[in-house]
Amino acid sequence: SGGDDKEGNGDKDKDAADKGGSENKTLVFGRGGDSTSLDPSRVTEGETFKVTANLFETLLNFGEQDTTVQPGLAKEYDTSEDGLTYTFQLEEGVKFHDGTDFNAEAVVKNFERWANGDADTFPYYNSMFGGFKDDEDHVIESVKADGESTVIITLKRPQAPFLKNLAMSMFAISSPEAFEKGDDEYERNPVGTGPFKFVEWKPNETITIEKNEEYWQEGLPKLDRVIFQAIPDNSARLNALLSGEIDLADGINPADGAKIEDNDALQLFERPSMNVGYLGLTVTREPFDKKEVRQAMNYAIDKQSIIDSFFEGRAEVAKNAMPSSISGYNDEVEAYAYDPEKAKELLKEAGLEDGFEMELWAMPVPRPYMPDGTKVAEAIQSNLADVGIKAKIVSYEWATYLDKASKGEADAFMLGWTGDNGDADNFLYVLLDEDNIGSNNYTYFKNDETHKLFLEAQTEVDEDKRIELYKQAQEILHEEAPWVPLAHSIPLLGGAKELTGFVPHPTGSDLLSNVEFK
Amino acid sequence: MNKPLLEVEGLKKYFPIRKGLIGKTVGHIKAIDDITFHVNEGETLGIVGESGCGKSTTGRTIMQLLEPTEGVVEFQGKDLTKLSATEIRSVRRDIQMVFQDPYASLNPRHTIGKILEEPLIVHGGGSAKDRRKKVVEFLKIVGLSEYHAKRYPHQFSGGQRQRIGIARALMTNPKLIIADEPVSALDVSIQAQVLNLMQDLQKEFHLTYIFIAHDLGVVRHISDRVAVMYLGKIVEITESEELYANPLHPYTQALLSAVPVPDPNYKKEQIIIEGDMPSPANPPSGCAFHTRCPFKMDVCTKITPVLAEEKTGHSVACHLYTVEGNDDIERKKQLEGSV
Amino acid sequence: MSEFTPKVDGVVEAELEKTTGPWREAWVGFRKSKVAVVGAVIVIFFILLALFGPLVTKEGINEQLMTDRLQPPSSEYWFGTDDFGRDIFSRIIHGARISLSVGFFSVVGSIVVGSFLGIIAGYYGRWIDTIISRIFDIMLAFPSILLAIAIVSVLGPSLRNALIAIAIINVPNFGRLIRSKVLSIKEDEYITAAKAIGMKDFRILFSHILPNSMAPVIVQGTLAIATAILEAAALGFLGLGAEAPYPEWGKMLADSKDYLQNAPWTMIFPGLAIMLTVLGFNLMGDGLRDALDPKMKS
Amino acid sequence: MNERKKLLEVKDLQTTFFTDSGEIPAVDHVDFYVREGEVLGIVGESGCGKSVTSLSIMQLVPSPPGKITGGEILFEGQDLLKKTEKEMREIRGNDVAMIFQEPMTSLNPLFTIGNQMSEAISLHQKKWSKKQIKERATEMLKLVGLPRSEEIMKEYPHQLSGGMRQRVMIAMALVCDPKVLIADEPTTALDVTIQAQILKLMRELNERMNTAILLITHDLGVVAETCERVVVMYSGQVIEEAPTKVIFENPCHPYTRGLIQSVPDMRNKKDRLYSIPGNVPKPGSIEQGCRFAARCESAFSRCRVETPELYRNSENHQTRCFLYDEQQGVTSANEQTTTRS
Amino acid sequence: MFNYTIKRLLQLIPVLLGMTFLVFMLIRAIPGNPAQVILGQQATKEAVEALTIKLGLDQPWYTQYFSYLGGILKGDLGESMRTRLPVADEIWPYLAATLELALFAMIIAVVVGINAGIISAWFQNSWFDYSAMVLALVGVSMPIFWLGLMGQWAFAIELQWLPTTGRENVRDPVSAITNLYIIDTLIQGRFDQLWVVIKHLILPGLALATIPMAIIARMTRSSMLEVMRSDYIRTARAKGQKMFWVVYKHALKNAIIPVLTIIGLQIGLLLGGAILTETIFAWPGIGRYIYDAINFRDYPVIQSGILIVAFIFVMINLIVDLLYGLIDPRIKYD
Ligand SMILES: Nc1ncnc2c1ncn2[C@@H]1O[C@H](COP(=O)(O)OP(=O)(O)OP(=O)(O)O)[C@@H](O)[C@H]1O
Ligand SMILES: Nc1ncnc2c1ncn2[C@@H]1O[C@H](COP(=O)(O)OP(=O)(O)OP(=O)(O)O)[C@@H](O)[C@H]1O
Ligand SMILES: [Mg+2]
Ligand SMILES: [Mg+2]
Repeated sequence: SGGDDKEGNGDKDKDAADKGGSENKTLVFGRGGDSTSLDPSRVTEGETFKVTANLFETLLNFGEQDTTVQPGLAKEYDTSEDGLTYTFQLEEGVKFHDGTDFNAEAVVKNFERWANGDADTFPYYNSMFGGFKDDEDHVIESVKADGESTVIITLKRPQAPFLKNLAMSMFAISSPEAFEKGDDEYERNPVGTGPFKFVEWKPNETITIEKNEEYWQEGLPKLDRVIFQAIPDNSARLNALLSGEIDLADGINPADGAKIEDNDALQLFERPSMNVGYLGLTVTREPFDKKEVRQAMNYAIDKQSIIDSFFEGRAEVAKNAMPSSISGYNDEVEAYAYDPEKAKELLKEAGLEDGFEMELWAMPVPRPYMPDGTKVAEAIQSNLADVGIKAKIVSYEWATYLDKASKGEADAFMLGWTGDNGDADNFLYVLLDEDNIGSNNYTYFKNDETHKLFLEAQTEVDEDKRIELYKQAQEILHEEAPWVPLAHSIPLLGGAKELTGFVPHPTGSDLLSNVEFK
Repeated sequence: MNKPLLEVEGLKKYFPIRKGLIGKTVGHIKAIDDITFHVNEGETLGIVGESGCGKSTTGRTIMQLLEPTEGVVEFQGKDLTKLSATEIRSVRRDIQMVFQDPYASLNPRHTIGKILEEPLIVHGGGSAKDRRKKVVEFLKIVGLSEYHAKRYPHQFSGGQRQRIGIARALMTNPKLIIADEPVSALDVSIQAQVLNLMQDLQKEFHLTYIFIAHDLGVVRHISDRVAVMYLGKIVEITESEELYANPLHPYTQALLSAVPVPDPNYKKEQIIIEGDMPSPANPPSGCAFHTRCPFKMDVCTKITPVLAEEKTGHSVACHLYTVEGNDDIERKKQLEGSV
Repeated sequence: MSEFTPKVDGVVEAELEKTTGPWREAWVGFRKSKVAVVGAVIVIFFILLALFGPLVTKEGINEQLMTDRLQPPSSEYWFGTDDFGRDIFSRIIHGARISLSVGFFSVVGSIVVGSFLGIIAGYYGRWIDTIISRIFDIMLAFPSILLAIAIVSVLGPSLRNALIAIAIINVPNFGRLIRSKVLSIKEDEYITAAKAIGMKDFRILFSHILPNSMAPVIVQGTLAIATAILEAAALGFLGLGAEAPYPEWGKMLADSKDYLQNAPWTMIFPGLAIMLTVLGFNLMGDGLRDALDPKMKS
Repeated sequence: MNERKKLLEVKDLQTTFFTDSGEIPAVDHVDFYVREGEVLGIVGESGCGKSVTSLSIMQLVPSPPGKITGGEILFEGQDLLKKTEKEMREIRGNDVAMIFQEPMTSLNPLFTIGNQMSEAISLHQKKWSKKQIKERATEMLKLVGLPRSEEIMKEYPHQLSGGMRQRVMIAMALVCDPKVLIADEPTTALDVTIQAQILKLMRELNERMNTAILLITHDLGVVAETCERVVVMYSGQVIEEAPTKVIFENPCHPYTRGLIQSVPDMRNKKDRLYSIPGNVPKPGSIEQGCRFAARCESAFSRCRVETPELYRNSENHQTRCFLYDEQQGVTSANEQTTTRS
Repeated sequence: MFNYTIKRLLQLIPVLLGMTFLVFMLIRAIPGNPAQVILGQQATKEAVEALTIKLGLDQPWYTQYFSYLGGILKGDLGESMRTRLPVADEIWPYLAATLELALFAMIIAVVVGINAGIISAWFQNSWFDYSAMVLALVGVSMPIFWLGLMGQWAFAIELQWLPTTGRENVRDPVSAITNLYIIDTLIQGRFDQLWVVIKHLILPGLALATIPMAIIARMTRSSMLEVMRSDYIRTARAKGQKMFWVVYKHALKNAIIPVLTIIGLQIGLLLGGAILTETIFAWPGIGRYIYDAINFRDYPVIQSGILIVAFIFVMINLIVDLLYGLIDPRIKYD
């Protein structure tokens, strides 16, 4: 492993493994939190998927570093003209970790399990497929097996991102044998078809998975074991990486990026950005009900300087509500420049030439899209002061923060979003449509035009047309300026120099089957 | 002398012994158990007895600092046990106390001036100027000077502190002063100063004293009458001359003989009684002294002797002088021989 | 009767000490203890810093100068700069005001509330004592940092709320201290003496019991300021303390945690500032204890 | 009687406390001796240095702040002050034993009586078996008149009354047959009836075992009843020394006289007690002249300037008063006698 | 003694009841819906509503309180809202981790603290006394997280003597039996692992031990000084006893009671109060567990977690009180 491992001096096996370098087949992956469950369909939280992505497989996969749809457990798939019928050709000879066969029947049983659930058991199924079996908005008409290895899914109405949804980690296929024993039991004893098998879970400490010898893809995985270790504190995690106790660490502070780059024993990984960090302006609150004021805010904030200082340059300046990697991104939108004079002018237009006082809500916790909320808030505060806006920084404990913000209690709040499936809908509609007021549309922004565009795009099967719709919407959003989009950050990971084959995925769940130590 | 200033009758003070979950009372410490005596105006009643026999409790119960379990404390014709809290506070201007430990009884954070002024404030004694004048006056009376008023208790010697304690007791012109071992913390040479002062003040202010002590010499010196206590009871009470010349109770006799006399030539017969005083929580049956008494009779273990006048003005509680005890005449004779 | 001059046997003036009250005496004792004086000097230094420091430092402690980020200590920036390019030296000086006020006001708050409850419990006893004591028990059994976190979570994180939370968690400590002090003083002879001259309960409470129970409270209070500063720093570290951009020391530590390796000065100086201040109060508290409370003397 | 050897001799002993508020010469050039089998009394008022003297002999003066700053303590001719701590340990409890004023606090409350007794024995009888030690302890408890000594061995100090505890202390002190027993106010905290028991016990033990006793007290009555010879201390100094009878019949130092007269006598009531004016000065507070001068009715000019020595006014009687200074004393002694009477 | 214990246990009931009530009201006063937190930022409104109802959070508070209380009385600590596991099953590994760390820290603190205090008192005003007491003061004056981070930096990163985080070498994990790893490794005879486990304990243990150690040292010192002045110490010396035994036998036993009280209180504090240390050293302990539960509004975990910590705290104090009785024969419990 990286660094010279000081512990377990008495342990000969491990010493040998360490010295041999290439013989080390155990990866210790340090991360910020523990998983809440190992049944991906039941949770919404990313730490779980980091593990389950390696235990389970989905019918379709994302691309190695993007969110294009690729074959997965389904080696081929076919969409009907009207976008209502999907046919999947499954891989054959695949077995679950418990030895049962993976086949069309198993897929059907998985879908039935989800469709029969409720919103709190399978929250993602609910939000991605519009509800459950008897719900009106439920998109899926039926899931049927056609022989051993063909599955046909029929929809009630076209859903543009349907295939992308299927590639999401939460719709991984589990062994029906295993989950039929009960949902709660299954959470701690996951059985999938993935390259690794579950071994042990020490809560808040480690989750250990080991090589699935029977894995259907030849030669994979390359590692024998992966241990996910929870180290909540970013600095502590970095320390553990530096001392070689862990081989791979995510959530590296931008500030520490250079240090890892300079370290001969380590290498730095950049995760492709699929997020947005923004300053939301609650449009129902004075004076942010005035477009001029919102635009003025956009002019007043020096995004580049913030990115240079607190993202250490490892982010892209945001001008839209979604990152450029997502199809539908409108690059023609002209970003608001950093122009305090212009901001002042706009304020004057709005009748606020003397500026005003406001609360600026700062995130209390680091998130991939916003490594240090309070510091960015401080920088913004200083920017705003330059144009005469007196911002008082306010912070709440995270859950309270979300709760209060979602109730529209904040003047301006910092927040962000990491995409689930790399679809524009998953950004624009979720975050800025009136349907999501009270939930993820914290700004209470409401616009008939965009609403219409979003709904249309949801069912539009023609990719080019969809892109056009989203581009239009982005123009409007830019003009209306419910947000000050700040940055699309590039989350950093650090790893041992010897590590190869590790490709960070934009969704945050990394498949480790190709990883090995040189 | 005419009407007694203070009459105590059948006074009892039991302290409950609590135990268990809810503090159930499982027994009593009979600190004082049915005592009766009186104090005449202008006299000094000495109370002697060994540690823990109930002397202080007696003093405090009379003052109503402790609520008596039973009995009557009649002061100037008023039964103090029946008064309300406010009434008692006003009675306290007439009954004052001097404490054993002069240091502990003075608030270390108050100046002497403040300490002496306090009783006047409490009992509404005139303007601030008058009060200060009176404080100075009394400081001089007890042999201190005006400038002492600004000082704090720890800056005085033991004897001086006790004078302050006495001055405080005098501030309200009381009639009765209960002095609870006022000199036992003092050295002999200082003790003499304080005793002299107390005697002088008594004459000057027509004070009545209840003087509690365990030193028989001191009690003899200052008292007109003496009560001897043993285990919560008065076992003998009489004029002090009479008591020292002619003690009747075996306990008194033993007590007197135990006091060392500062004269190497004086040879006395020593009656050394064995053992310790029993616990007031669990007093012996019958006469409480029978466990240590050299003249123990059968009757002593069964019947509690009552305090009765044996001679004029000389009461004793002992079966040697009761009808029950008279049976054993020989014993009595033997006793007479030995006295 | 003022004529009366007793034959008080020719009093020879004993060597009386100079007119010194117990407080003055304590002060003299305090001055003699080197440790205490060192503590007091540190504390006074920080108090002066808090009062006048901001007048002499660079203006605009919150002014950001991104071009001067994370500068090491130099003649321009004595303690270097932080990640906003702000002068750490000036911020620490301003932070003194925050830390000292949090320490001081939270402790005063707990003393006031704690004394009130403690006196009532100690003096009146019975059921009211039982109730108050049980409440103290409950609060003491509650892990204090968790309690503080919970309170701050309820009120929302801010300096004022951190102060309130710290005050609340310290209430039972003072309450118990006062209660036990009242219980023991209640038995003192001078209280009996006060009762014997016919003094009312209320007056006894305020004129005798309270002043005499103050010494340990002052000692405990000084030490509690030290703890309160640490607690505030801990809350600041958890992001539950002062709001940005206040230069609260604990928050400064938390903010610079990531720079421990590239810019250690950002962590070392606020840490030292906390340690020194707290040390000052602890030293002073120790000295005060020796001076005010001879029984606890070590 | 005078043939008896001097067993313990204190010569020019000085013990000083170095406190924040200055040096306190608590024991200031003190001389006295104890003969074999003798009971010597030291009397004096509170704070005059009695305890410090006795602790100095044992070398148990709390240090800091106390320190023996000069003099000699000869025990059987050897200077104890020159011994090492280890040698002193051999002597403590073995040759010289001590009991203290407070029976309530002088026993360790957390160990049984038996444990504490056995400790005292085993420290000096290293070869003894457990059984022997226990037998000896029980025997000693019986000797000091404690009934049920077997059971008491197993009890804790708080289960005993004050008198019993003081007996245990005495038993513990005598357990190694010491040659000298130092008793520092052994009965002050006890009631008179108990005091009488304890004093009787001590007299008996002195007679039976011929242990020399240094009895420290402030009670003249106790001295009169118990001691052969008396040393009177005042403010850190010995001011008079003589056989008991002599002291009471012919007290020479004005302080001793005052002391004897100020005790209220139980046998006959005086109208008014004699009282010495003023207070006992703290050692070290009077820098010049005789320490008693300020309170002394016979004081004359020299007393306030010069410091008197111990003057021998008869074969076995010494007094620290200029009235007995041979050189100039006679006249002033006469002068004094006239003023007094 | 037995009765006393029963009495004390009965007295615990109102305290613990009050505790549950306090915690219950307090956490519900924190804004934020647990359902929302559990489901996360990405969740839809319906999902949140469904979960709210399922968790019974729509009920009036008293219904919720009494049903929780009813559960407690039946020995049911509830079920974590987040992980859906019974708290009773889930909590032990966390508790064990904290217990192990806290006990390790306390052993260091007690052994070093008591001895430093004794020696300081014995040689009062010596250089040892001064330096020990100044060190102790510095110890209580340091922000613990600062000390922890500095220690991690110095000993784990720069010197590489000790591991930075965690309880074990995750590459060679201890198979948990009791979850107290020292015991587990001993049972299994894995002495190599035992050494690793101890190495992991050292840094967080020391960080945690600093304050109690300092407090214990100071308390021991002042208690010893007081005892050393007492008459029975003089008696022991007058017997000819060696100073060492006078100090360690006669004085220590008498001086230990206030120290025990402090030790009891400190163990209690460490159990629930080690959040910062647990965070910095990634120690999967109960403080962190409850802290996370606060962030997740996982009511049953907060309630039961705090209840258990409080219960242990009062039990430790009860044990300390009972210990007094063993040490001091004058203390009688009845
Ligand atoms: N407040 C109290 N609660 C319980 N018992 C008490 C209380 N006050 C006194 N006693 C008990 O009552 C008995 C008599 O006590 P008291 O103080 O009156 O004795 P005393 O004769 O004054 O003794 P001393 O000479 O020691 O002052 C003692 O056994 C004592 O233990
Ligand atoms: N530990 C100490 N520190 C400072 N001064 C002390 C100490 N111990 C004794 N002294 C001083 O030494 C003087 C003599 O004290 P000592 O205890 O010998 O008096 P004593 O004659 O035994 O009095 P008592 O009758 O009260 O026991 C006192 O005046 C006291 O001030
Ligand atoms: Mg009394
Ligand atoms: Mg003495």
